[in-house]
Amino acid sequence: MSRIQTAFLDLGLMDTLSGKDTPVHRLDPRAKLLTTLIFIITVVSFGKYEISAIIPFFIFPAVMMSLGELPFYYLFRKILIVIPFAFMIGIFNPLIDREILMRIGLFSISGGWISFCSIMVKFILTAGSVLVLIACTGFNSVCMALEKMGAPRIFAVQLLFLYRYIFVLIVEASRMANARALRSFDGKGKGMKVFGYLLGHLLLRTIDRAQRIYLAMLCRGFDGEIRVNRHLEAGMREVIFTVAWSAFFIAMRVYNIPLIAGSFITELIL
Amino acid sequence: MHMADALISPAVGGTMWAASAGLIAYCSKKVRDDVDDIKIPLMGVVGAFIFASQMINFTIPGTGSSGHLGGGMILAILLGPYAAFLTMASVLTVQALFFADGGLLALGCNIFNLGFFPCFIAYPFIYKKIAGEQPTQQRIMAGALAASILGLQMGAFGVVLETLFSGISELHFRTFVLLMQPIHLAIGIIEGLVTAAVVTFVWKARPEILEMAATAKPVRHLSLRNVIAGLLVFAAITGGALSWFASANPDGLEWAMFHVSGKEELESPEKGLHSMLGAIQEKTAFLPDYSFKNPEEKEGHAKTGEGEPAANSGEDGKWPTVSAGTSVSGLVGGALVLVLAAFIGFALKKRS
Amino acid sequence: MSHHIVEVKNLKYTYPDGTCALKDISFRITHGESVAVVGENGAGKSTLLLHLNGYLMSGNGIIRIGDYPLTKETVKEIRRTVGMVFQDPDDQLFMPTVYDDVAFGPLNLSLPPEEVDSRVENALFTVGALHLKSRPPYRLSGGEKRSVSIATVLAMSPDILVMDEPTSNLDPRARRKLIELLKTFKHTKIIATHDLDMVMDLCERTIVIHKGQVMSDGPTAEIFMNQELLAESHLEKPLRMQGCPVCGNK
Amino acid sequence: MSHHIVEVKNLKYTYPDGTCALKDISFRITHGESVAVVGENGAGKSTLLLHLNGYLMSGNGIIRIGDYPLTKETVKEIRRTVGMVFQDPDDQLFMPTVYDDVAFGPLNLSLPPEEVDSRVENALFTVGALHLKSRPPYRLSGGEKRSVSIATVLAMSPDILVMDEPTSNLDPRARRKLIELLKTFKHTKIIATHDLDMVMDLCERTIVIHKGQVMSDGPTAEIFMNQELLAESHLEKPLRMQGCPVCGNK
Ligand SMILES: Nc1ncnc2c1ncn2[C@@H]1O[C@H](COP(=O)(O)OP(=O)(O)OP(=O)(O)O)[C@@H](O)[C@H]1O
Ligand SMILES: Nc1ncnc2c1ncn2[C@@H]1O[C@H](COP(=O)(O)OP(=O)(O)OP(=O)(O)O)[C@@H](O)[C@H]1O
Ligand SMILES: [Mg+2]
Ligand SMILES: [Mg+2]
Repeated sequence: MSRIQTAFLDLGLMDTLSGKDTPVHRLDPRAKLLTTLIFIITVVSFGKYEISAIIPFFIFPAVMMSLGELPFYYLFRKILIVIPFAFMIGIFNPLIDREILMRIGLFSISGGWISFCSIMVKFILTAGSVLVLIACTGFNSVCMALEKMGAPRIFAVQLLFLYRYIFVLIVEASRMANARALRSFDGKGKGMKVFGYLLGHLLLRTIDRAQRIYLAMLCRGFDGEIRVNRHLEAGMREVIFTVAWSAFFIAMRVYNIPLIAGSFITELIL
Repeated sequence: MHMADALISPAVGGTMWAASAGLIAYCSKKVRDDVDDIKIPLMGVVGAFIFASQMINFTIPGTGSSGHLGGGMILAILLGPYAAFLTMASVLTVQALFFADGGLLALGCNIFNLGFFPCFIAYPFIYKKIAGEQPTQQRIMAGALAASILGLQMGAFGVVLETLFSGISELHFRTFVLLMQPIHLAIGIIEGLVTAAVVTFVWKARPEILEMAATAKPVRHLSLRNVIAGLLVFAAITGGALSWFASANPDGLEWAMFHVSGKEELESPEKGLHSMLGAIQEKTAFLPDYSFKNPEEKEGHAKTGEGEPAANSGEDGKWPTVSAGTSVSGLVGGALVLVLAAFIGFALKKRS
Repeated sequence: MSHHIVEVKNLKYTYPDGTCALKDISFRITHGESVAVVGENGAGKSTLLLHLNGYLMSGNGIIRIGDYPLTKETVKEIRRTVGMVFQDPDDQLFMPTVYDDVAFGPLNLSLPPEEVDSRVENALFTVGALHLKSRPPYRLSGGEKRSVSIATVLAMSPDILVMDEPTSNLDPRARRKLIELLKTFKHTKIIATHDLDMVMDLCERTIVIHKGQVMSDGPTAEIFMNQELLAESHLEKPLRMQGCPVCGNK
Repeated sequence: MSHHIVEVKNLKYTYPDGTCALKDISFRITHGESVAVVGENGAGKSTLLLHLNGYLMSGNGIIRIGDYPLTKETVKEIRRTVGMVFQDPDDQLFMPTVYDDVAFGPLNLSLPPEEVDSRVENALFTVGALHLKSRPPYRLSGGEKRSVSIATVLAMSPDILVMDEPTSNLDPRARRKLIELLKTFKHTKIIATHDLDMVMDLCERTIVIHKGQVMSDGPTAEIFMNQELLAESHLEKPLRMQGCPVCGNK
């Protein structure tokens, strides 16, 4: 299965997930967007040697995932696909920062390993929360939310167009890639030059398409302004959702609950 | 080279968000004022094109590995800088949201690195200058190549600075630069060649498409002076944010210096190192005042910070007890909470 | 009242690159007529249709829609009167959901929200696609997309429907359903197509275009009986008139 | 010699997103046969064709082309044997000139330059497009593009021709020319299409696919007489068999 098909399926599946009807899906997109942003900022604000204090933050994606009926393994696999960059940067930490910060029995653990783990945990949390956001909100709603929250309309509209035509163009592009693959042998014919021609053709077709779309818009009275007959309604539910989660995040940021709980337990045992 | 949320600090992320949001607002206004309505569908569809094209690979000669089109430069050539910047921003937004490729907070950094440099520096001052008013195939080739390489070099440098200022990675400035720039030189050359190939193809097939972009009026308005002024304003904002950040953490600037200049030079005075290591903890704290943090936790961290050089000199008697205690508690508690989180998720699922 | 009259007189058009697409086109279509525009690939059909809503304008020739000649001043008014359905529904469905898409036109007319809403519902009901309201267009099948794209145009309550190859890429049942749907419309219809069997079902009149000129204009049945004319303009009798190869009927 | 046999046994395919496109497909096509694959939109025709040249591979089911089962090892050999023509010629023509495009495949086979040259000339001559040699493909008409896209496949001298909806978007004459052209080929032909009239002219055998399964497989004439079968799979009798609406023949 080629990469392009996989990407298409990914988009399609995320889009399907966002079409579900669960309490989480029904929330106003602005509430979810804002909460996710606060979530990410609090997670990222933790010190680089902190791991245990971050753990309670897993509760948020876990709750969203189960209430939104999202498939855990699928989202987790998606995170694994993009982890390499963070891994590559993070893996230098254990090499450089060899100062021993912690000993458990015979094992001594350097600061580098701790900060590396911290990066990975943060990565999983932040990347995961974004995927959860899209899977339980949908891209179009996120765009609407962005616009309502002050993003320039032209930018939001542009995002909508982009998203809409990804579905069309990926099919076109994959057919072209397919046609090329069937007449290429031993890796011949897949070089940069042919790639340039291929993209050039695709681009010409794309521009022609843009012209036709513009015409279709003109025919329906387009005057440079895109209007949408839709209003988002944020009620008490949304306010409670946002405020409660934010309070939770900040509380978790201030108090290291695992540490408190852990010392309580270890004290009990010892 | 998409930055991830996990690698940046809130201050850096926030600053770059502000910068990118400002640029988006500015470009939106510019595109709005442009009489040419067709730009609206064109931007969206060409953005989708960039996205789709990134999914097709080609074989990089002699290596067997494969590459794809990055986008910023070709967008600038096709759409002009303002529309191209907006389009690049949307492409990156979709990538961030759907493929978790670059996070939500890091989006500002990515838009700036991959959008600003190619559209507002490399395109007007490199590509336009080389390709000129009456482009030839050679000029387009040279211009696209030079502009792509430069754009990516600046973008890569942006990644380096943002990472260092965030202080999450231990990489030294020099190592990091030596790592990033050559890799992105290679990527830039390939990107440049592909961009040139596509642009010359379009130029030969339908020259009017490129003329449309080249003669669109916004390009002329983009003077070096404006760009420099913009950069200065941005630097002032960044500086402001960072100094706010530094003043809340007295050692912050010192710490930044330490990171940028590499460890060795500042290592000699033991005191300096201590305070710096201590500062690292505070630096990355969300709320800059200690009182917000659990005193016990702070205690533990501060101790480890101080204890470290002591360990080197052989007196490792005191700290492990305290630290191990807290660490073990942390681990036990962490595991507990993790189980709890999983349980909550599971229970909710069962019910619904 | 001559509201739904379409009149084209001595229309010429040359593309900026020098291709002369229309040489001299004249015809007059009256209220409620259903007219097919046929001709070989590259004959100029699409170019002609693009003139009818003022997307292309040339100094040469006159176009009248209803009471007005088509000029820079009247073009906005005329675009409300003439609804255009494109060959590829993907070009026409550009908004995030079917509802938004159908509402796009009425909103641009600055109608009040309730009016927009009722128009959207009506248009979708007419084409039998009300249940698709909140679906994104990329999730629709070919036939569904086609119906919705017609609804987007109907919501503008045009007096004249212009369609460019509406049956391409549909499977036989979807094609049949579309033809039945179009039969129920009382609008003036102008359809450019290669599907001559559909022409027989839908249009009483046919205009044959050949190399940018009107080669013939008359009742559909007559034109399809004229073997020479068809041959010259790269056409064939509709398949149903070609006789069944199994039973040998002619 | 069983060189041009195509055998599919219990083929199943589910797209990674869970869409079950092929449920259980089995058939056997022998040398020189010309077979139509028909069925409604989304029935699984294109998915099936993509299996025949190994673009899609699933662990489930067996495909044999000629003497070999299709596996990772034989796929390269098999792609030379099976030539695929896409629905939209624009997907297939991506080089700067027609010549380059037709030469693309043979060059990738590392043939000597003279051999490539003669193959290109031959293929273009066969489809009657030799005069287009040095034209860029994006400047061609729809019918011309189609001929060239067939030439690109012929230049690989395949033994089996696989085509996905070859007649879409052609004007009647271009369609007729294509049918005549395909009639002259002695290759094994597998054609997925909605154009049932072309099926009558070209294919002695038809496979009806419905929701990923073979619903019927037999002589074309028989299948088109089976009204129930057609209705269930969203098909109709070929137009020519539907009787002439003018003279009322049935
Ligand atoms: N944008 C354009 N620039 C230059 N020439 C064009 C353009 N569009 C069409 N033409 C040319 O104008 C002529 C008429 O084209 P048109 O698209 O109107 O034909 P058509 O009758 O619609 O054909 P088809 O049946 O293939 O749709 C053709 O020769 C075509 O090549
Ligand atoms: N890349 C894909 N990912 C997921 N599902 C797909 C993909 N391609 C096709 N499908 C689904 O598989 C089924 C079969 O599709 P296929 O394209 O084979 O149908 P088809 O018979 O060729 O239809 P058409 O007549 O419209 O060309 C459909 O339900 C379709 O939605
Ligand atoms: Mg046309
Ligand atoms: Mg198909």
